[in-house]
Amino acid sequence: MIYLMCLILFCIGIYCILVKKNLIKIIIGIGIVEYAVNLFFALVGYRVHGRAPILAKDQVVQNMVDPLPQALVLTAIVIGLAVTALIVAIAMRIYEKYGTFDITKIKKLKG
Amino acid sequence: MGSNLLPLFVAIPLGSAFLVSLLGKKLRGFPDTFSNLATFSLFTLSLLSLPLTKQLGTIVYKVGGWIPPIGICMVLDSLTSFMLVTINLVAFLVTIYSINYMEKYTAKWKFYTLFLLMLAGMNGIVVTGDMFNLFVFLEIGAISSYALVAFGVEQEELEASFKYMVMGSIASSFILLGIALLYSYTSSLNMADISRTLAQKVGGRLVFFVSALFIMGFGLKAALVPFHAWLPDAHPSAPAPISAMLSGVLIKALGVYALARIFFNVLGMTAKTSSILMVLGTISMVLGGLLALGQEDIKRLFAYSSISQIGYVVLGIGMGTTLGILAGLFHLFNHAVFKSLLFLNSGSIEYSTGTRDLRKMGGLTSKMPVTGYSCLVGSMSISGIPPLSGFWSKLLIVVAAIQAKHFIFASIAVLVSILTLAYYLKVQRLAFFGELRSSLTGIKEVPLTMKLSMIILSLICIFGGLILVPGVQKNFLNLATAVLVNGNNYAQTIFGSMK
Amino acid sequence: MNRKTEEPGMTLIVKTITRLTVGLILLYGIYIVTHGHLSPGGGFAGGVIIALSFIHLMLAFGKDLALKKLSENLASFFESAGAIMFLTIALLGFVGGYFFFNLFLKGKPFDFFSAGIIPLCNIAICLKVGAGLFAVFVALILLKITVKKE
Amino acid sequence: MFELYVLLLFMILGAIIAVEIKDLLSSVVAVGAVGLGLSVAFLILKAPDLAITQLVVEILCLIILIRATIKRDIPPVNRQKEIANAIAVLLFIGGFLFFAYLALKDLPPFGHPIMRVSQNYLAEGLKKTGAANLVASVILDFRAYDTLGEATVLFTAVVGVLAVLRRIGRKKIDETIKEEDE
Repeated sequence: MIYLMCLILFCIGIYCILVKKNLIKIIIGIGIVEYAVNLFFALVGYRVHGRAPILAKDQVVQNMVDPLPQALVLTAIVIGLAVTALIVAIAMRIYEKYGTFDITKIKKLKG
Repeated sequence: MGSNLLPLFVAIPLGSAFLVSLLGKKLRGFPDTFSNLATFSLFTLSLLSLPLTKQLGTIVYKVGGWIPPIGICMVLDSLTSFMLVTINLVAFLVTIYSINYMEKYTAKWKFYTLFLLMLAGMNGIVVTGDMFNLFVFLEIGAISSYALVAFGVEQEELEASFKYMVMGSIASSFILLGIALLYSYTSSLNMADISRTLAQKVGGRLVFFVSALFIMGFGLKAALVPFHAWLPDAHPSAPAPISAMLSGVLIKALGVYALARIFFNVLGMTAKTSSILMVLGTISMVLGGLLALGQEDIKRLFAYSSISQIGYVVLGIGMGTTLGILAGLFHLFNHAVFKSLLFLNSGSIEYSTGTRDLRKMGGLTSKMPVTGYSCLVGSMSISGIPPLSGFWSKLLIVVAAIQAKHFIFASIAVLVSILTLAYYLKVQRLAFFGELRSSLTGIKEVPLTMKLSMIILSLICIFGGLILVPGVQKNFLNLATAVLVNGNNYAQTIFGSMK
Repeated sequence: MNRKTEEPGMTLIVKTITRLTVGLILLYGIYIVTHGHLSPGGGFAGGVIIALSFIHLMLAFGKDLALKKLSENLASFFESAGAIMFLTIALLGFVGGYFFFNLFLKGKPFDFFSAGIIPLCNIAICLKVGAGLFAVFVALILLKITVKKE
Repeated sequence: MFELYVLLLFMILGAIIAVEIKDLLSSVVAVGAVGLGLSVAFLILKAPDLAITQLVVEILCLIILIRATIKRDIPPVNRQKEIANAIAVLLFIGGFLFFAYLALKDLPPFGHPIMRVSQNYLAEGLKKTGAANLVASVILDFRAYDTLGEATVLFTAVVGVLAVLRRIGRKKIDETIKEEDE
């Protein structure tokens, strides 16, 4: 079950986000989760013995992989990049203010 | 011609956001005037959409001219225009308020750019008829709100924003995973098409799993109780106009609307999901109320109260009966109005006195009459004092619960309403009545535009009950309710109106 | 990266290699963008590559030289301009009757000038992405971390 | 599809290393390896567009993350507090995977997608849009509205980063702030 392996990757990311107490580790966890979801989309669109969905001249092609999930993953990758950039910026500002990445030492808010 | 209205709901805020970021740095007054113009035109357009949906029924707009399962479509039905009116009304009043309030912060043009992008995200979510498109616009709304929460770049704000962002990212990935599973199962992304395909299949386990993913994902966005931890930090940390937007409409557009649309119209509402939603709603109601009671920070108190009120909305919608949904939607509208009013009040207090701590206030009404009385109206409305708007929607929720024989939920709703009254009385007593503190004798009432939007919002609170007058109710609420009640007809309506 | 040597940037070897490669990277990025409708790639990947070429320059030679080639204000101008261009293409579709209507001539398939709005969109996205990511990177580099230990 | 399984195993291992290793810089490098593995996986799955994009995005992410971690004195993480939390999360994950396993049985088997809608793209994509790259025809013509959203997300993030990195957020009373601090 290749889908299940992909979901295991997803769960490792979730575990990292929820358990680790370091800002950078949490960001890494978010990255892993994004990878897993993107991979899942690509797996969903794969077709056995399929070809890449790019046409060439003078060629009849029947068996192509699904182009739609690929388009969606492209969008999802960009969204992931945007999230990463913003969250790193915030983490760096937090480091600037507190002098640490350790979440247990960053507790101005009561929760 | 009428259907060309639809893309404008996204194109106007996007275009103005780009223009503000391009020109706003050089021209001083440009961001203010232009953003207000944009939100005003959006508000007018959303009002225009109301009679349009009444006349023409559901309007489907094919983006790029591609027929829906192939391309993306935008859908304008009554629920959509109801949400559009709510969102753009609050957004317009909040931009008026921001003209003066945001003088305290630097880089006003960045604020307006992010604000308009957030608005574009919310309008996009409401207007779209495509699963993945919903996700994309949800991310626009969410990412701009992450940045706006941290707009003050102080310690608490950055920390709250980080927490919000981590929770939001988890929610987004759950939602995206759910969409991937649904795509693989039905081979379609169009909501109507998915709903049509699901109706033909019998695959209980997958739909169940996807429902669980969506409840977790959108529940996080809506801050229902097991997933609420980010809200009490994020909402108070943002600048007051943004708190008003976040609590007033963002959690509803991203969370409640998306939940309602997906469960009623796409996946189909079952007894199981209905009871899950009702239980979650009730827990949110009680816990939010209890936690609010202990707060000393005025904005934190309002934030917990938001959780509690969202619980009411979800309880109402989760019941799935006609009256329940109607009451839920009505309460959604009312809450958008009075919660933004209350957050704007707290912003005014902070603007004048420089504190958010209730223990340091007192007797503010004598110095700031407009803020004081509008806050009184908002507080009484949210706690359900007749004849203000909040009373009617809460009454309807309780009646609907009794009608559906959920007596426990009904009695809890009544009790929480009393709880609500208790903590709002606390706000009134500590902040506005009593003796004026000596340290606060120098304060002044806030500038004109801030007063203006607070006055308008409190007027809506006072006369909000009039929405239940039969003529208005029929056009505004009943049609929107019908979209959800007849959820299973969604696919037929969409494909029917395309021909 | 905030090294205070007399000459900003890295060693001579890195600089020489950078001088040789940076043009190629830029060119490759432009190729990817303009052939997005024919071969793998497209505006987004190309835009990131172009941004990476400037970032490469910045890492090797220090921030002053890279900022001389593309200043922060110019980058944010390009970004907004790209975004507006994309939206304009979308709105131009109204002429054909629909938002995002592909109204230009489709051309002959496999030709360089084909596929209507797709190459134009690619260029708009490339401008936006390249300039935007460069602006982010510059902002992150210029942020002087001054830790206040309490 | 044997190579795909190996690659996924490699990615899972890389992810575990990234999560558990103490040194932050090594952790960032490990997650970079996972990202590059993903890029190769896209290539195997016949998605060259994604492979290119994932590769360049990975490089950019790595640069940004290394920029954030480099030259920071990071104390070793205190492990004892994590255990109770970790057990709860592991329980949740176990349940999640169990239900996922049940649900995944309903999906069409790997390698045989239904492709009801996307059949249209393959059949008519070239004729209707004129683009030989069908992925480009989907993202920029059939679903161009999504791409507008995507570009906006990135725009939002850029403005957000610039807003978050302002040196001064709030004005003091009657204080004017220079342009470059904004």
